[in-house]
Amino acid sequence: MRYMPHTATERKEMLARVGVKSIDDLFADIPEEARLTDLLDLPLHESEMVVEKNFRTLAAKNLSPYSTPCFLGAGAYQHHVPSVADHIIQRSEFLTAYTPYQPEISQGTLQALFEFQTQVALITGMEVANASMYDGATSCAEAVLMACRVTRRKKAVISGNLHPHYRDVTRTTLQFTEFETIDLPTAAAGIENFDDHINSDIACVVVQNPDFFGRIQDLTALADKCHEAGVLLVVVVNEVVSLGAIKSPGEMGADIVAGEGQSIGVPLSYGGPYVGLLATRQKFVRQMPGRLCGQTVDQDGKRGFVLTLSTREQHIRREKATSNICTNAGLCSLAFTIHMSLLGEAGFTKLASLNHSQAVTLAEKLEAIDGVSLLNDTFFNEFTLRLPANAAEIVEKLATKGVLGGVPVSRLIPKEPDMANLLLVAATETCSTADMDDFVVALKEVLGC
Amino acid sequence: MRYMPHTATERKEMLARVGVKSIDDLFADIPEEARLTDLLDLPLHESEMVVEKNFRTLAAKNLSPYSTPCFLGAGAYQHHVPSVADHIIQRSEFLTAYTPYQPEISQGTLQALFEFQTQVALITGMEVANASMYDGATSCAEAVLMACRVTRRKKAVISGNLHPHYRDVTRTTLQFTEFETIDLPTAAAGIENFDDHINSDIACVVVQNPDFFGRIQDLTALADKCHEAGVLLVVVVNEVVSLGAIKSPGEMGADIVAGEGQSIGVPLSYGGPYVGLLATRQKFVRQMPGRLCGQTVDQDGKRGFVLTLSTREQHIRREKATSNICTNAGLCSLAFTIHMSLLGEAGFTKLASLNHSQAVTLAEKLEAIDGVSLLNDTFFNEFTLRLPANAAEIVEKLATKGVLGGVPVSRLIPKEPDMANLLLVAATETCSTADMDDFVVALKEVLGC
Amino acid sequence: LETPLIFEQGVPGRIGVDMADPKPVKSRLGGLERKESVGLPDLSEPQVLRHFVRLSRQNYAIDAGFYPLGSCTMKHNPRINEKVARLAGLGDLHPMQPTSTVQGALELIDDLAHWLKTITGMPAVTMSPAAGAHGELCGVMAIRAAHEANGEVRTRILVPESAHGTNPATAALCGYKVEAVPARADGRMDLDAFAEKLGPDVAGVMLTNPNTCGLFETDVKRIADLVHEIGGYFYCDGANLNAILGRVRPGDLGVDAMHINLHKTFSTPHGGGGPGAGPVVFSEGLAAFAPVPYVIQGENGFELVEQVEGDAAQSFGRMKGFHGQMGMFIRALAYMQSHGADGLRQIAEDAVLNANYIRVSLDDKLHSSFAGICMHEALFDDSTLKGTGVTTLDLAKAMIDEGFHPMTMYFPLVVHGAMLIEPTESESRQTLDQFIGAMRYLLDKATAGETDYFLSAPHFSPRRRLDETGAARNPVLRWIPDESADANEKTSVSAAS
Amino acid sequence: LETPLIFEQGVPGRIGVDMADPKPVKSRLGGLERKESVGLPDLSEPQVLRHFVRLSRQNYAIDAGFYPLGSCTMKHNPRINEKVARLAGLGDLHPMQPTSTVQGALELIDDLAHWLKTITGMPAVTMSPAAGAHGELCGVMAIRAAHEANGEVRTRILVPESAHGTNPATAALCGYKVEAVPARADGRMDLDAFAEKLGPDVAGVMLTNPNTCGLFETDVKRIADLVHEIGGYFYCDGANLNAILGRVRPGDLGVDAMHINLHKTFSTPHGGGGPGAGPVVFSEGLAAFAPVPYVIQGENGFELVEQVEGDAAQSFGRMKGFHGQMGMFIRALAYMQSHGADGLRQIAEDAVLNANYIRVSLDDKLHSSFAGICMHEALFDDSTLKGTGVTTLDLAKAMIDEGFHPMTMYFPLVVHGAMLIEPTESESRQTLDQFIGAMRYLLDKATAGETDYFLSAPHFSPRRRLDETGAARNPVLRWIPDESADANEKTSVSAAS
Repeated sequence: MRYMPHTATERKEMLARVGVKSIDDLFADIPEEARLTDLLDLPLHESEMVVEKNFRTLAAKNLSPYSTPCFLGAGAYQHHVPSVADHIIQRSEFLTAYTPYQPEISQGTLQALFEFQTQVALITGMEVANASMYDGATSCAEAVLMACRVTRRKKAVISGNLHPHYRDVTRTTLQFTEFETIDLPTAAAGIENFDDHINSDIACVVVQNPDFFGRIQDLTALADKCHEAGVLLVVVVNEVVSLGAIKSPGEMGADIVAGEGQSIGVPLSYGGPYVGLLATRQKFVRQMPGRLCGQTVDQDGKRGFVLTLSTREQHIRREKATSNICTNAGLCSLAFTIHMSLLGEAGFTKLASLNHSQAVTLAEKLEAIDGVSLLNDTFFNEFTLRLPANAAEIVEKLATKGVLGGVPVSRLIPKEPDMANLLLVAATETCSTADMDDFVVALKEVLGC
Repeated sequence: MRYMPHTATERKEMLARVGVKSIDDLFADIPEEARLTDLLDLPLHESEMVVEKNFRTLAAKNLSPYSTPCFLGAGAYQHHVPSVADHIIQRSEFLTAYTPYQPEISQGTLQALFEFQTQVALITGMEVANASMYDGATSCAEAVLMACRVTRRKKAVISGNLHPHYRDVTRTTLQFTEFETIDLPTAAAGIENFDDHINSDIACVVVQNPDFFGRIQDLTALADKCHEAGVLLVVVVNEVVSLGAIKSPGEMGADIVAGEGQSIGVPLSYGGPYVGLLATRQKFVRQMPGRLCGQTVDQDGKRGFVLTLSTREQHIRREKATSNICTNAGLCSLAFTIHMSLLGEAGFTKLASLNHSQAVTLAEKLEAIDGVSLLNDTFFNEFTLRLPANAAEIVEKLATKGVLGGVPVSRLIPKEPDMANLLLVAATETCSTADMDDFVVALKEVLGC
Repeated sequence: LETPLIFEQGVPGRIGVDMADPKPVKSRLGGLERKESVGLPDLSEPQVLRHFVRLSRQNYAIDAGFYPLGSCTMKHNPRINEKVARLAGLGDLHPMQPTSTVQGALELIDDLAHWLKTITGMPAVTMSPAAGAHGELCGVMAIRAAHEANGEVRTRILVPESAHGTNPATAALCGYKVEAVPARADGRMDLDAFAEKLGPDVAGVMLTNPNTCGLFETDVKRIADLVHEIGGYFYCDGANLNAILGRVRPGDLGVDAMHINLHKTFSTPHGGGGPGAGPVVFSEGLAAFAPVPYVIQGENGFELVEQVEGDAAQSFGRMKGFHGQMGMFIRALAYMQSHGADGLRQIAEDAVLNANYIRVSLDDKLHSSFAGICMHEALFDDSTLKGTGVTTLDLAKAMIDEGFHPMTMYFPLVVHGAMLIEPTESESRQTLDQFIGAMRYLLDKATAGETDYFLSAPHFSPRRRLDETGAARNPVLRWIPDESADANEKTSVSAAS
Repeated sequence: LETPLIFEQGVPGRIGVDMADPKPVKSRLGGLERKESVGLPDLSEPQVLRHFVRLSRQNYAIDAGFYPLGSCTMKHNPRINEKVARLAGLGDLHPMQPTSTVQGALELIDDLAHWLKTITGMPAVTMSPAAGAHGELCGVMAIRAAHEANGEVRTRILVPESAHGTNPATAALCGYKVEAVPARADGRMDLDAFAEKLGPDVAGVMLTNPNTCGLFETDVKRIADLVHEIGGYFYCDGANLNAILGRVRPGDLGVDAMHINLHKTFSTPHGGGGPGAGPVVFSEGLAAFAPVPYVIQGENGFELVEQVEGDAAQSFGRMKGFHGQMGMFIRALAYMQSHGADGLRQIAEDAVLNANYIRVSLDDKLHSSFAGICMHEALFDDSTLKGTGVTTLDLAKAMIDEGFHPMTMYFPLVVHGAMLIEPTESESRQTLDQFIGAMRYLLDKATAGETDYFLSAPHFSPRRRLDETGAARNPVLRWIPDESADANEKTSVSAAS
């Protein structure tokens, strides 16, 4: 087998050196009755050629959004990832390295993490960021746990317009802890009022911007109200490109920002792996979960980087750790860092403008269809349509016409009749005018107008 | 533009440092009447995203042999290239290095070339090989030139069953030199007899094995005859995998082996770039064209490698060089070296057996069709069928059924009525039994039986 | 040439990504335009490419050499896995596509689930968890959910001393009090101490098997029986599954839940720290409590259950956005298909053979912490170094100069100055011999009194020893613009002007 | 750790590629089975991967740093070009597919041809040649074919002294006697000497423009006129086309044939020595003699003319198997589309600006061989080093220690101890400043008498200076099994036993 170098002769010689007669002797500690004698009931090994064919066959059973007009969002966005990013993350030295526990021979990974942390802090308008989380939803849950630790309070108020997966993950994560969530009802139609929920029992308010439906809000007043009551404001950003166009959470007064970084550098990959962002104020850093990379010097006085503040972490603190997390989204964060480096100030802000202009263009075209209206006045690159019929059914019909025409809200918020006709539609730099026109034509056909 | 770093400000400052007023001043040496003032009549620059789309659109207009049963050969063969090979040749250090003129910082390229030379010598059964040529056809032409220099004779006898492109390239290359080719007629049906053409005027006899039609020959007697007359035997190998199954040219007495290495490591890529192989006896090495990498030591006594015997080459010898070639097929030869290293002795010989068994299996299936017969008794992984109708027309009809069913001989040897019904068919490890059966069914349908 | 930070290389006005100019439209941003500059540096594409290529060259990696980090399973990462993960129609699918358009993706997940269940001998699996620790959380949550569904309140969970730190951290997140169980002299969990701690308030045990000392817990079935007797569950940390593939199925040992690190056992690349993936297999008793989403076969092909309701009503919730680490699933399945039933068993055999080969080849120079056969990793303590002034850390740093990545140090905590060496099955005997030779050479040097050599190691790495204490005392976690002005100045000083 | 040869690492019985077992069949090999062993080493996939990764780390590359090799145009190689060259439906097409199944491929070739013709202002192009030198051969063959078609026998071809060695080598292959034309004091070809050598037996002139001194041949139109007057053709070596893209079209200067190095001007990667691609553009007068194959637009789409007959009857023949370096065409066209008309012009401007920036930043320390503005490369001689005991070679080797690839040395031959520096347009001013700083530092060091430092350079490279004389005197061109036995022994000595 191609991945294992030993020959039969070598195995024999090595067993002799070990001082045992057969390979079975090495597994003698396994209870006899549980030892497997036969092979598992699975196929035998395959050549690389056959494995590749198998996956091509599976791929052929899917509709690639690359080859068809695609307007899907709802927390994952189709963007063009520069080829340089994918090339670099495949370099052996990044791909096949472990967590940089030996900093002398891991400066590549470490410096990239330091650059990632800085980029995340800059775009969110915060002071510091960690070296990434699993994804946006888990980052949101960790932000809430962190807020509880920082404030030593036990309740978190969760906006009804937070992405349902983020709500669910946060609730699930907290359910067996001493902390609890107060989940506000979905408020598709309007701006939520948190006033009644802000008091000295509350650790934090969690709000998404733009919200799940795409609406943009100024959170400055909310932040002030929170701070008056010693409550932290956790802002969730689920389309990170929006930060190039919209006032940053930091500027609005956020205490913690939890975000999904997939849009920058990371392929859609049917939902994962993605890269969670977590940024906060310097003063909260010792309550932060996840890895942190810090700057230092080596014994020759040269600048270098190390993983730091590990006394927060599980391998030192064990049950008293800030989190049980011991991995990050290494390669995805690297891809993010490379893509963001390519964009730079000029590119990041231009990409955001371009996304906005694409979405406005599409919204105008769709609004013009009879019976279709826009739920939200403000949006970045994603908005919610109110359709004259069941959105999920329409989406299925659009798919048969080769158009991936948005996400029915009911897929994420089921069993609420108000939501049945709502459709989330996103437009990024990847849609052409022809794609938009295909969508309009297909939607008109499906709606019979 | 993303590939050019200068900003407008930098350009201005740099022009000032240079001491000119405008960029136009740097182009003042161009005759005024020829200077372009307007942009060329070509599109403006495009984003990476659009460029990628453009090429996807072009690709969609082709039928990928990867996605359909494919039995094409005639000098280029579909094989599975291990992913490791393509991964390594994309590593920056191999991809973006120049010819290794500074050996101290080019040992990666140089050692790989030394390994390539050794592998080529081993598989061909020859003493030495060079660091690769453009492709098999040009390698063949260079082999003939080399034979003329070695023997100081001026005529080369070319087998009629040499791949027509190789014949054409050799004739074209020699046409304006003091050397000439004697082109024997195609002998599809039988073994050629060179006896009448071997004499003391002749520099070399060039013969392909397996020949263009797929026939395998023992060249030992021919080699003896050549050597008696001071004639060199040049053996052309155009499916290099065959060397894992068939007696090597070296063992048969070849003096020079010219080959096409595409089958090992190199994608089909619509015909290029490929990798020409050239191997010979040690004593002829100073008459060899192309680059050579040699072993030496550095000033600390460590083994190292350098380009050597460059006194043969154009940059030293200018018009007296052995060839005008100054590039090789660097990355392709690297891919070859990697793939061959992965195969090793066991894999290379097994791959050859597998190819032969595939071809025999297919031949048996096709022979069984009414009106279809096999032209040649012996073959490796490619054979010639005699069809009951025009082969070119049948191939077109097969293509409409999604089967790439071989190469009509008339495409390479046109206007010869004898050839009209001949079809070259290859089968490698990439064909499945289902592919073969699809072919049989489609061919029967097309032949109406 | 040193590699400055990317922030120290920008010049405003450069661009590294071309794109169309935005069409002028009526803004719908509601007046909330960002007016502050972001502060990102502007670079061209070649600069960015070169920057990260140079950075990469400061890293050690499996592809460059032997990486025997114990408990991390640093094995060969096949390139075909990277290739198939990027196929059009797999790597580019949107998670919210109608399931009718992603039948191949769902089939793939279902297929991987089948492999994992067959390998472990367990009836159910959840694909949600993003990493090993996330998988632990998933498993323990299911345990707590099961107890709660049963109307029981249990408060304690038992964890051996030698466990990964994630185990207690996970239990704490599920509201359990963690109780450590000591090890016996033979490196296994002390069965008597364990039995003593058991009681009706014990939710379960978290046991790593093979354990972090590289040993198979010989009493595992007894442990399972004991915990089951008091109504608790047996959580097995599957970090070391590599050692037993095809030789024993955790399901046959009484395991109720176990996470599988796809990035260890099934070789999805570690990527400098992630992403990982940690599917969890469950016994019948826990299966109903698994988180959403999961794939089922319906009338019209594969379907996704995404909400806690109906069939999934007992589910303890959702752990992650969307449907798990699909990119890792693809790689892991390609790896499994490449090995097959025969190859999986061979993995375990060669991994264990290699570890024992290292053990016997070093045990005259180093002290094996526990006698006898080990599984996939060999554990030594630092008694050989006693009195030399050389610590485990110093020895590890000296290995860097020999061209190797050091072994895991100071873990597990139950051994003094632990050195945990895991060679994996993909290393050749020649490489093992080189490593053994280098270790022996250094151990001789240390015992011969060449202490200074070790204290100043490594000598030939991109950086020498770094001031980690300083980094933690005064954390600098991001680049600060002011410092860059200095750095830029330094750059221009070294250049002509 | 040193990297042994792949041949020194094998153990019989390993396999690096799995494949199906051959079905037993009746052999059709005619009794000619290979019985000798081939002699290849057997390795596993991870061993091979690691071997070549390690080898690669001994290379310098553009991606790792500045590579100012004069006349080689070492510019940024975009990764998108590599990506599109590997698309299914492009990278995997068989050259003998029916043309009906490769219309996209033929369209691509036709499109690239259009770009090349427009850029050069020439009416025809052949895509066959595999490299620059191959393109030269193609161009000069067309010239000879044209003369012959005209019933003329011409015997001489004129080539400036400063030409690339390939020019005379090419002319010789076409049966021409090569006559060198000297340069003037300003670095251009001596027009008077040229005119004097002209005559009815002159087939043409081969001129590089911009020339290898980095200068534009100001008399180019006069040269063209003169050679045309005597019925000869003007072959232009297009190696330096990068400098004039969008600023002047060779067709407007009277050029009859010119090869274009796609791997220089259009950035298909150099790949450690290839593959290249050298399409040749032709004037009306030479177009009919171009080699087969070529693409035409027919009734049913694009067609390939593959034989010398019919319309192609005047073709001088075929230069290469199949249809040219398709893989390189894809990359070059992606590069052109990425730049567009505006970007192509910017390439020339920035390339020339960068070269002049280097020229003026060094000309107080080094002697510019020729006064005034240069094009895309700056040429210096070694007069500064006179009496220091440091040669151009020594200086170049010392640059390696500074982290740079050396400039081209001792070429062109017309300058003593030449140093030819070509920065290309993709390098930033910061990089140029670093390079200039390093050069100035070393030149100061050399003139300060630190000769020994240079004679022993490089100090920090994977190898120090290599014995090239020894290599040529006793050529060892392949690994010999006997030596490997020793090497293996050495390996095992260093390991434990």
